[in-house]
Amino acid sequence: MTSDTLIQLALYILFLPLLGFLVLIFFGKRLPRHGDWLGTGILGVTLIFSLIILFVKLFSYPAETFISQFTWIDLGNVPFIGPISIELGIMLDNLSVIMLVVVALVSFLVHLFSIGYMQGDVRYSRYFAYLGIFSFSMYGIVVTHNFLMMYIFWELVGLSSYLLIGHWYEKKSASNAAMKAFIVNRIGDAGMFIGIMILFVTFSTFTFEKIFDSLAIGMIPFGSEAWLTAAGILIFCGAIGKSAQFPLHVWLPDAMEGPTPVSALIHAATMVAAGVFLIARTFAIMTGDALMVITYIGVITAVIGAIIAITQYDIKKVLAYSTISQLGYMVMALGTGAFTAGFFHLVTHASFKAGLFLGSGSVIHAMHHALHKKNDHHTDPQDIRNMGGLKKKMPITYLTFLIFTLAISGVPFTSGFLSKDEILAGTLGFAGVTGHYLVPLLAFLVAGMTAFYMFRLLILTFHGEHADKSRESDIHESPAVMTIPLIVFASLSIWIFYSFNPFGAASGWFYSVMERPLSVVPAAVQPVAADVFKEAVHDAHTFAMILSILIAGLGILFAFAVYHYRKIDADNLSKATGPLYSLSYNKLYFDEMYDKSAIRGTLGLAKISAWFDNTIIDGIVNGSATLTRLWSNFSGRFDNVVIDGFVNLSAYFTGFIGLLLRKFQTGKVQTYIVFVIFSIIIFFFIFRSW
Amino acid sequence: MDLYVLFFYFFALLTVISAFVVVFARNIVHAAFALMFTFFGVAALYVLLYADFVAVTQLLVYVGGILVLIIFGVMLTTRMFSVEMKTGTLNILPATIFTAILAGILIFVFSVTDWGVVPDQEFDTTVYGIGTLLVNEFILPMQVAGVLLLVAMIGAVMMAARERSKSQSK
Amino acid sequence: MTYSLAQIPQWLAEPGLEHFLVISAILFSLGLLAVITRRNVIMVLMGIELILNAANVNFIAFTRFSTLSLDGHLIALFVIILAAAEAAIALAIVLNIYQQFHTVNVDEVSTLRE
Amino acid sequence: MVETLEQFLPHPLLALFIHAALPMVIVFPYVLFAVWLERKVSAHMQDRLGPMRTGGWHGWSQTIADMIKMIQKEDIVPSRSDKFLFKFAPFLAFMGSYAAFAVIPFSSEYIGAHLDVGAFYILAVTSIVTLSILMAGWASNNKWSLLGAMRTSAQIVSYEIPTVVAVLSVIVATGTLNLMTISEMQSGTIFNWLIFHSPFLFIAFVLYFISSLAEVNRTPFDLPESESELVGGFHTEYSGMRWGMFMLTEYADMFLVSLLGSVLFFGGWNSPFGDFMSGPIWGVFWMISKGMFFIFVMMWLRWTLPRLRVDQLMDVCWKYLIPFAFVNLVLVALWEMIF
Repeated sequence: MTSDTLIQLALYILFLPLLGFLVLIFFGKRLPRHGDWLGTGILGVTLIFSLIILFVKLFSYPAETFISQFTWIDLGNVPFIGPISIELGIMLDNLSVIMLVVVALVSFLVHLFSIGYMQGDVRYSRYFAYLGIFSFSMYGIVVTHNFLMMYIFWELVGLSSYLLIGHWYEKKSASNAAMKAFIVNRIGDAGMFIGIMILFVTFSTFTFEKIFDSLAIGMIPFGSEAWLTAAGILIFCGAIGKSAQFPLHVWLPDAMEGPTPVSALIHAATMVAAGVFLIARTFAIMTGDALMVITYIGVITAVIGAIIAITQYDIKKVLAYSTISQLGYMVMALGTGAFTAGFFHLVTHASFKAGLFLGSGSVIHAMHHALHKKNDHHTDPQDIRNMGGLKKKMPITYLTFLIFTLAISGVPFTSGFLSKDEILAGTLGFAGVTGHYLVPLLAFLVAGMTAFYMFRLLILTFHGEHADKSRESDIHESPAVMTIPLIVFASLSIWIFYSFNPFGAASGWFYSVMERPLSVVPAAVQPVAADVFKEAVHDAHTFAMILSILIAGLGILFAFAVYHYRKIDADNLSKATGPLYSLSYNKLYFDEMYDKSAIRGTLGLAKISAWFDNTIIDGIVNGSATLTRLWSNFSGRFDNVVIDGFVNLSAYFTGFIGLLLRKFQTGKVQTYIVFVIFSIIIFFFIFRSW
Repeated sequence: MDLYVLFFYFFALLTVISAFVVVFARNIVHAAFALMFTFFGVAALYVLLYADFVAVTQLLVYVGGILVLIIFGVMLTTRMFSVEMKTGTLNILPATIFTAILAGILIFVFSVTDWGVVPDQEFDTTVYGIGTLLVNEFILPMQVAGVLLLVAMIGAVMMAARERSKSQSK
Repeated sequence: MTYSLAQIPQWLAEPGLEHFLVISAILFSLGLLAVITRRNVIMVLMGIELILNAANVNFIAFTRFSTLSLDGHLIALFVIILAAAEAAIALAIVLNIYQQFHTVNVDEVSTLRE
Repeated sequence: MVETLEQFLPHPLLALFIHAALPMVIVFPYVLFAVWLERKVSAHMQDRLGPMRTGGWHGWSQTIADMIKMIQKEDIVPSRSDKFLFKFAPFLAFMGSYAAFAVIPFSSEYIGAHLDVGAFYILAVTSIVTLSILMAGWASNNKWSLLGAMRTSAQIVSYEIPTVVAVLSVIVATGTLNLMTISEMQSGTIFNWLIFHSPFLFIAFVLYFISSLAEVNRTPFDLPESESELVGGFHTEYSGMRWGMFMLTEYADMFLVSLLGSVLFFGGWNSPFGDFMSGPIWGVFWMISKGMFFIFVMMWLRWTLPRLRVDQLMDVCWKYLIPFAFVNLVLVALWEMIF
């Protein structure tokens, strides 16, 4: 199979979902079964294609990058700027082919799950259409070879996320959440756009390769490394928005108003990972300072997410904050330079987090049906206090959920252990080289908290007794179309798929194909060099592994002690921690903070400017008006006597002329045309050259 | 070359005479049908100028589109079932003198100016060249023209629809 | 293939750029005449079409007799496109005017005057 | 071919005229035959025999006799009609239709005018027929005629859009507007014909065939001349040879769209069997047989399908054919890009 075939397959992968979207949006309701088979089938095909691409690329051309491009706009040699040509094209390297499979796999399984979950929804076909356009845009982000297309697709995923969060737009909270997600993302995207434009103004191109090459030979924006750092951070702003990093993480928990499979697909596995993908893509242009900013943003996000997740009761909210925390983890890993580990965690996290969401979807589905049967519309089907004891009723869901929980907690023999372990080793190595010991400290803390809150969730949902005995009999396991994706995801959460050695991913295939890209920034602002970093990581590896197992075990034990065996009373615990607990329960007051600061700030600013307008500007105006009035009283007298004499005279004169000219102003278009042509003839004679 | 001359004068006369008929015909329908011959003659002149694609476009758009529209307009806005379709004129005499002077000036200017003629600009085929130019240098005008046509279409439909709804409500 | 064209003057026997320009000048003047003398809006419209055709003849003629390459053809094409758009809009307006005033004479549609 | 003629004839103009008149040799006998065929086909479809007496074998000279009768008829011009336009319209109609035959490649050796914009030219020049119909309808000074004429022209102008787009699909696939080149590209066996080129070109052919039916006012799109509603449409007032000219135009138009369809989709003058039965003379044979086949299909449809209502007619065009045609055009282009 040649590179042309691969590029062609990639094009099919890119455009088939778009075709599906078009068909479904226009004819969806007329198709049998409202076209769910079409969307799912197309995603199945793209999954097969992307697997083919993955295997061919990794086995036959592991070191090559395939690019297929064409010139879209060629402005030629623009004065003062130089040649500008904008190319569109696609690029297949190891990063993008792995990401393609992740997106295709999660998307396909979520489609499959949705057939069960969304059954009977009012906008069933439109839901699948939106999933299609989401897949299209996500594939676009993955395979593009330039910033422009990336930005376009970036906005498109934002749009599809907006559409899908607001899928049940009759619910006020859903439409509000959709708007919130859109607006918050816009803030980040504005930064990303400025960053891209800084690069475009400097290099006159959007293509990654060309920018990297130009940087490598010493061209930097506006001749200053600080601008390069700024560009890096601004592009990272896009990732902050899309990957829900601090301080723009507030939209993600609200986005859980969308259908649960959507949360699994977009807000857990793929779209939010796009930010991480963006950092990986642009890793080569990140300066040391930019990476430091990225590291700390990631750490803060990880800690915040974990703290909030501990006290939430809504099953999806817990998972949402856990997603934020894990995304912070990945961003932190990339920031520290543990490039492969960060991206590896993206891949493993995609499967187990999507699985967790789908599992929660399965639980909510069952709860919802049980409540529905009893005509109970007050009990929240998503609140884990209303669950418990589902272990016996939903064995498959429980088992898969357990595997996912183990994976996310970083228990050995799971995929999550492999990647998390590498990240922790990376942070230790980073701290060893740079001295920033706060980073690994917090990272380990987060690991422990993750284990704790995930098992808290598992225990409260599945173990113990059900909260309401009367509805227990109505709860059933979900249909096969929903459990099969869970099983697939669960099997993908086992270590064997990534590395044959359950205690070290470095020997697996993933590490052999994902190399940290060479930094192209000037030597003065380079991040920690890859080989120095690798050395440090290697030294810290065993220590990190043992410590992480210990911490995860501690977290799990603590969770069992509190919630399963009830050795420690949860209520007392929350009372004991008092303010800390309410801080966490209220999500660190971020929304309130934004309300008080950003929104009130804007309103306050508006009030201040209104006051300024009313008092100062109007005062000046009124003052000058008073002055003018005094002056005009005087000049009025002058006017009446002297000026009016002239004016009346000229008025008579004008009137006389007007009487003459009125003849020409007939109101007929044709007369005007004659005048126009007549004037042209006169000009003709004035400017004649013969 | 001699056939060329013959054809040139034939079509030039056709164009000019039918244009005269357009302007001076009392009956507006006659004017409209004379306009067809003008368009036809102009298309033939294009052919004589090696502009086959433009000539065919002229036929397709002007004769097949615009003229049909105009005739529809005439038939919808004039008393229909009567051959008498005279149209009034305004200030015919001064206007004629004025335009005659204008024509004289134009013809004079055209004949005295040294145009720097390059006689051997003969195109074998223009279709390929026009197509290539349209998607390269003229891509922006083409897109704008497309948008313009869309806007015009929507505008025309809107106006016609408003007219219909108004007449229905009456 | 020989004709006795000897008695015909040279400028008449060989149609060149000027001949086409003269035709376009005549077309232009006639179009203008129609625009300024006719009361019927549709006649005015026909006059405008004549003027546009005159312009197009110029473009094509200059393309043929100068080094304009094919740009003249393209401009002529755009003029034709514009004419199509213009005719559609203009006739929609004319139909609306007819609906409103029951006449299509430009001098009688004068509500805006005064 | 014009050069060959010039060698034998005293004057180049004469050669031009003869060259231009050659399609007449095909078109006139064809019309006579087609009218007879139409009567026979309709008769057999209704389980009767049709004209049997004139001429002997199956009434073969019936149309010739009809034609002679028509020429002899009184030339009636209504007194309140616009005389000049009334007399002129039939000739203009036939002119528009005949002009289009100039670019039809009847065989590999004969084409009236070897134009680079042939396909486009046919679409453009047939619009003259629309105008002549309007002219006839208006000049008759009869409300049936005028209504019929306006219906016809509205119909033809509307259906021109899907036709053009369907033809464009072929042009996108072949990359040329020259009908001769398009024919040459399809030489070889039947599988080289453009209709088998891609599935979307097949759809394009279906679109082309439907909209060309409407363009030549054949059933089920024959509203403009629906006898039961409009007496006779735009030619209500016409009689004798002028009416005959309109009939001639109508049949010539049918022939034209059939020939264009066979050039664009069915290989033109190419033999379906590769080299077997191919050559310039066989080319004429194949061309005309393909054309006649489509004409037979049109007659068949006429006695199979009921007529559409006028709003349905416009619905079919604007709501179905045009969107489908455009989507199909994009798909054809994509197909060409990918394969």
